[in-house]
Amino acid sequence: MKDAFALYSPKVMDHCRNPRNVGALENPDGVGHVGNPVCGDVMELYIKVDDNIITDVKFKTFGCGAAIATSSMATEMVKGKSVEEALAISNKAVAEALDGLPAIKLHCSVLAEEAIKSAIEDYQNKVKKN
Amino acid sequence: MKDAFALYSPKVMDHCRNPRNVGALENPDGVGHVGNPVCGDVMELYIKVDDNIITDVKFKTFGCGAAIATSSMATEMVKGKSVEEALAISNKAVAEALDGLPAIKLHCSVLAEEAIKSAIEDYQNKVKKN
Amino acid sequence: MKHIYFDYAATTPTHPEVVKAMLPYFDEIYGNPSSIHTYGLEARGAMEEARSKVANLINAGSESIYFCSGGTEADNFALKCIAFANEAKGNHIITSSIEHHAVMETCKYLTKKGFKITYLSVDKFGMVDPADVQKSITDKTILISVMHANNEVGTIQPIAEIGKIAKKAGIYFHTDAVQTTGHIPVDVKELGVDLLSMSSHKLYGPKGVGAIYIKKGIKITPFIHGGEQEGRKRAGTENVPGIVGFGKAAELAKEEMASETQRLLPLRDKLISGLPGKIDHSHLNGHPSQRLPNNVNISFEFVEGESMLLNLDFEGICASTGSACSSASLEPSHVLLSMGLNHEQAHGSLRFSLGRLTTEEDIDKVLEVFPPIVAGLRAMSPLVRI
Amino acid sequence: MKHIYFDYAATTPTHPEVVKAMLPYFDEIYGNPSSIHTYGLEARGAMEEARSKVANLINAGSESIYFCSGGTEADNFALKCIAFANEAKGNHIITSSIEHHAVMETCKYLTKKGFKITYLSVDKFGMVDPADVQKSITDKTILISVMHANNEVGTIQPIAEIGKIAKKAGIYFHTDAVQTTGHIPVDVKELGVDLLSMSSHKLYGPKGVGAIYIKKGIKITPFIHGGEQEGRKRAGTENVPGIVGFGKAAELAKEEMASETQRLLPLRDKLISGLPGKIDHSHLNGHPSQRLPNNVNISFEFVEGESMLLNLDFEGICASTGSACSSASLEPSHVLLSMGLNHEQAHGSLRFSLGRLTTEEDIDKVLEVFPPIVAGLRAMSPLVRI
Ligand SMILES: Cc1ncc(COP(=O)(O)O)c(C=O)c1O
Ligand SMILES: Cc1ncc(COP(=O)(O)O)c(C=O)c1O
Repeated sequence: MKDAFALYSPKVMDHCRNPRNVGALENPDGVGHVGNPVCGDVMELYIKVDDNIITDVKFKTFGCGAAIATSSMATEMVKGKSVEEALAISNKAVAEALDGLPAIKLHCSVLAEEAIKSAIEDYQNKVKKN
Repeated sequence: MKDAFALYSPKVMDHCRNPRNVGALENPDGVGHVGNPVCGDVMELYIKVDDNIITDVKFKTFGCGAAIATSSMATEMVKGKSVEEALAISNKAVAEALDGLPAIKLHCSVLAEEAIKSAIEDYQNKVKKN
Repeated sequence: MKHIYFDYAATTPTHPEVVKAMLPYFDEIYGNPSSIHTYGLEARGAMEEARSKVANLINAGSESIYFCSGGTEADNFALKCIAFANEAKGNHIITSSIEHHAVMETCKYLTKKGFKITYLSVDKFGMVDPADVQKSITDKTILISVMHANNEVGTIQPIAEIGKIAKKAGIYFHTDAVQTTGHIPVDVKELGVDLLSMSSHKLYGPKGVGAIYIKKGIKITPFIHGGEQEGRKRAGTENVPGIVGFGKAAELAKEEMASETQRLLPLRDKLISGLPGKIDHSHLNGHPSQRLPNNVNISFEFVEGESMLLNLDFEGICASTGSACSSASLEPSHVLLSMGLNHEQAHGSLRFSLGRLTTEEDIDKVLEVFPPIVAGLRAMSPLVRI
Repeated sequence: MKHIYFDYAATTPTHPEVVKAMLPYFDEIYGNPSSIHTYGLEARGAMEEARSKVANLINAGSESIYFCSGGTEADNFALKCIAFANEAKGNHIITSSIEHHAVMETCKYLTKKGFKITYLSVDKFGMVDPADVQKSITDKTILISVMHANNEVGTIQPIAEIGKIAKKAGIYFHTDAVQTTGHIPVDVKELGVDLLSMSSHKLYGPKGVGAIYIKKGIKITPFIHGGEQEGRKRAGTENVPGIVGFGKAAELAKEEMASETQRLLPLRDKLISGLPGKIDHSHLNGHPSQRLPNNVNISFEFVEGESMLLNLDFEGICASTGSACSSASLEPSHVLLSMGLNHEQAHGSLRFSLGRLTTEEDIDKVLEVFPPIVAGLRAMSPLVRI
């Protein structure tokens, strides 16, 4: 048989098949919630922050393979990073870490970036309040 | 191999492959000349008439397979017929004698009928003059 | 790895006997059917034989069958060429809101060209109401186009009833029968249609060939201009092997349709009851009984279609989110939305379409592997609130 | 009986290696390329590989190749879709008087839709003068369409020169390269064309598939509306086996073109000098040197084409009167009339087109059997006055 035309890179497929850090955190320090079901993609990102370092992270995603893979990759990328480092993660960086995404799916990586930012913002708001 | 789709009936093909009565008569009693090269069909029909009976007939045709076959068939049909009987031969009769013609080629049978009529007219004109 | 194929509505494997029938026309009887020498006439003969087989499948005369490159072209042909030929009479076209993209996008194009389109709504089963057709007719209506059965949810439309309305009103009536031809009985006279679209690759014929039935006397412009082929309505050297294959497929379909339907119905129904039986918050889309014998379309709440598909593919099962043509698209199915599903439900629907090679084991395999897939994805879904 | 085939310009036998390449795509890798499961992606992969082979044959990028159902569709696509997309800019189209029916009839249709067409005349060799193109350009000109080589007489047109003129004037330029692609070098960049039509069955690929090259950035409407296939410019489930076959044929053509041309030229020239050598009152049509390596077109005075063809067929030789598309027609060739032949000469012309399986023995056979055929028909011809 022929080599299949790849819809997604092997890395995307791997994260889609075995997504890392799936779930929710019990008492998260920050939660990001982005997207909506009308567009077909919803992401939730939970973070634990200790001493400005993201020590734990989980996600839940409703969406296509790319949405799941970018969420999964995003969790891997932020884990162990400082808040500032995590904020610097661009959608391009997520997509590149997955060896690229089809053009039509690039918005998923944007969503992943937004999910990170949104979770950190939530964390920072909480910090401010306390 | 499949049965070929027939362009022409076997009879047309036979007359096209082995046209009967090809040529000209030395001293014809009548000559019919119809058609023109612009349309792609020219027929000449030569007849010998003895005692009102068409005793010999020859043709020359420039034209497609159907034109050749209808000329050839027309010569067979008029031979031995009285002038009146020959005049009664319709284009339909020629086409039917060939087991039919494709619609797009029916005009060839019209030409054959005209060739017969034209040759007989020529003969009758000559008779009148004498 | 050999996959289990549940996407027959997207395309079918070409039947081995069809392939066998086509083979001589590649490099033995390879003439151009327009050529008047032996090789051309042999090709022509085979093509005309195929035409009568296709005609026979839909109870039409051979002279009303025009071969073209597929169902999409047939739909474009019907709509554009009726529209442009009858512009003087009127500019109004009635269609449904659940047509295939081939009709939908053509209608959008015609809108730009000055035509007005009425898109009939459907009920929750995806069914058009003939009374709505009647009500939508104006003195400018030149064409009604309603599909015979929907490709996503399998609902079979009341075409014969609409046909009567169209006939009484003197309006041309087209049906897209791409999903029904060869699968359920299609009879142009009973249906009362003037134009009908077919596609070979949906009935175990080769891809790249289809046909349009055009009733004699219909006023229509050619779709492709050029040589004398197909009664000057669709020019271009004919796809002889493809047409021969389509003919063979039509012949086989006619022979096997009844028994194949009997074989498929219990398999279909096992899936239709089995999946919602094992997976809660799931429900069948489309009509429960007026439905193609090979179509199963189910919404699984809280999960998204593509991710289900990929996971099924990991397990060696090929299914679909609906229309293959829109798999690259991000839009949820216009068919499901028209039936009243919300976006989330529309995004979470899968189509399993069955066919010749589907066995009960295949059904059991889906019933075995799919529930855990949904469970896994639901565990990951932020939409599940428990 | 096995015939000797001299009608390669009408269509070619599919190369056995091409058939072999196609076979798995009927009933093994049969997925719909739009489906995102394994079977779909495998089909998609094969299709994209074929696209790059076709692109490679004409020195284009894959993204500029749009598959369709054949040369006629490609011509319709180019002309209609450029015309309708650029109506606002102007309504004038320049073409030649010797185009294939696919272009000619499309132009006639466009005339009805309000477009004005200039048909450039040709010289006695069937050659367009680029200076005439220049002179015909107005500020309303939106498209120039001149064929690369003529299908009846084989004359190769000065496309690169016309391309320069079109580019300078900022006018879209289309060429119908159906007779040249795979036979002589075709390089879209050297030719300076914006659109180019190809047909698989003219280069030992299967019938029913073709392609149009559309340079990036060209303003063009889709030809067939529907799904997302072919960049949304040409919808419809793709003819995967056909496309794979076309790709293989393109690959083989590229490899074998130079050697095949070398092999054919002496055979062609033997016929070109041999027939008039043995049959007086006959002369070559088309250009003596700027000519396709496989084309021989000769007028035999006083005799009519179809009757010659039938007699050749009786002897087991398949030839043609010119365009296969018009064999059913009674009209003499518009190409030959444009070149200044009178009706009688035009009616009395034959085309022998050579190809892969043509041998020197085949040529000798024609030289042996054809002179007596002409002699026999001339003996029957009322036009011979001696
Ligand atoms: C209902 C319907 N109409 C039209 C089409 C288009 O046919 P094709 O795939 O032959 O272009 C399809 C399938 O894709 C279909 O299911
Ligand atoms: C020059 C030319 N253009 C267009 C066509 C049409 O191509 P197709 O036969 O693939 O429809 C042909 C051949 O028939 C041709 O020779």
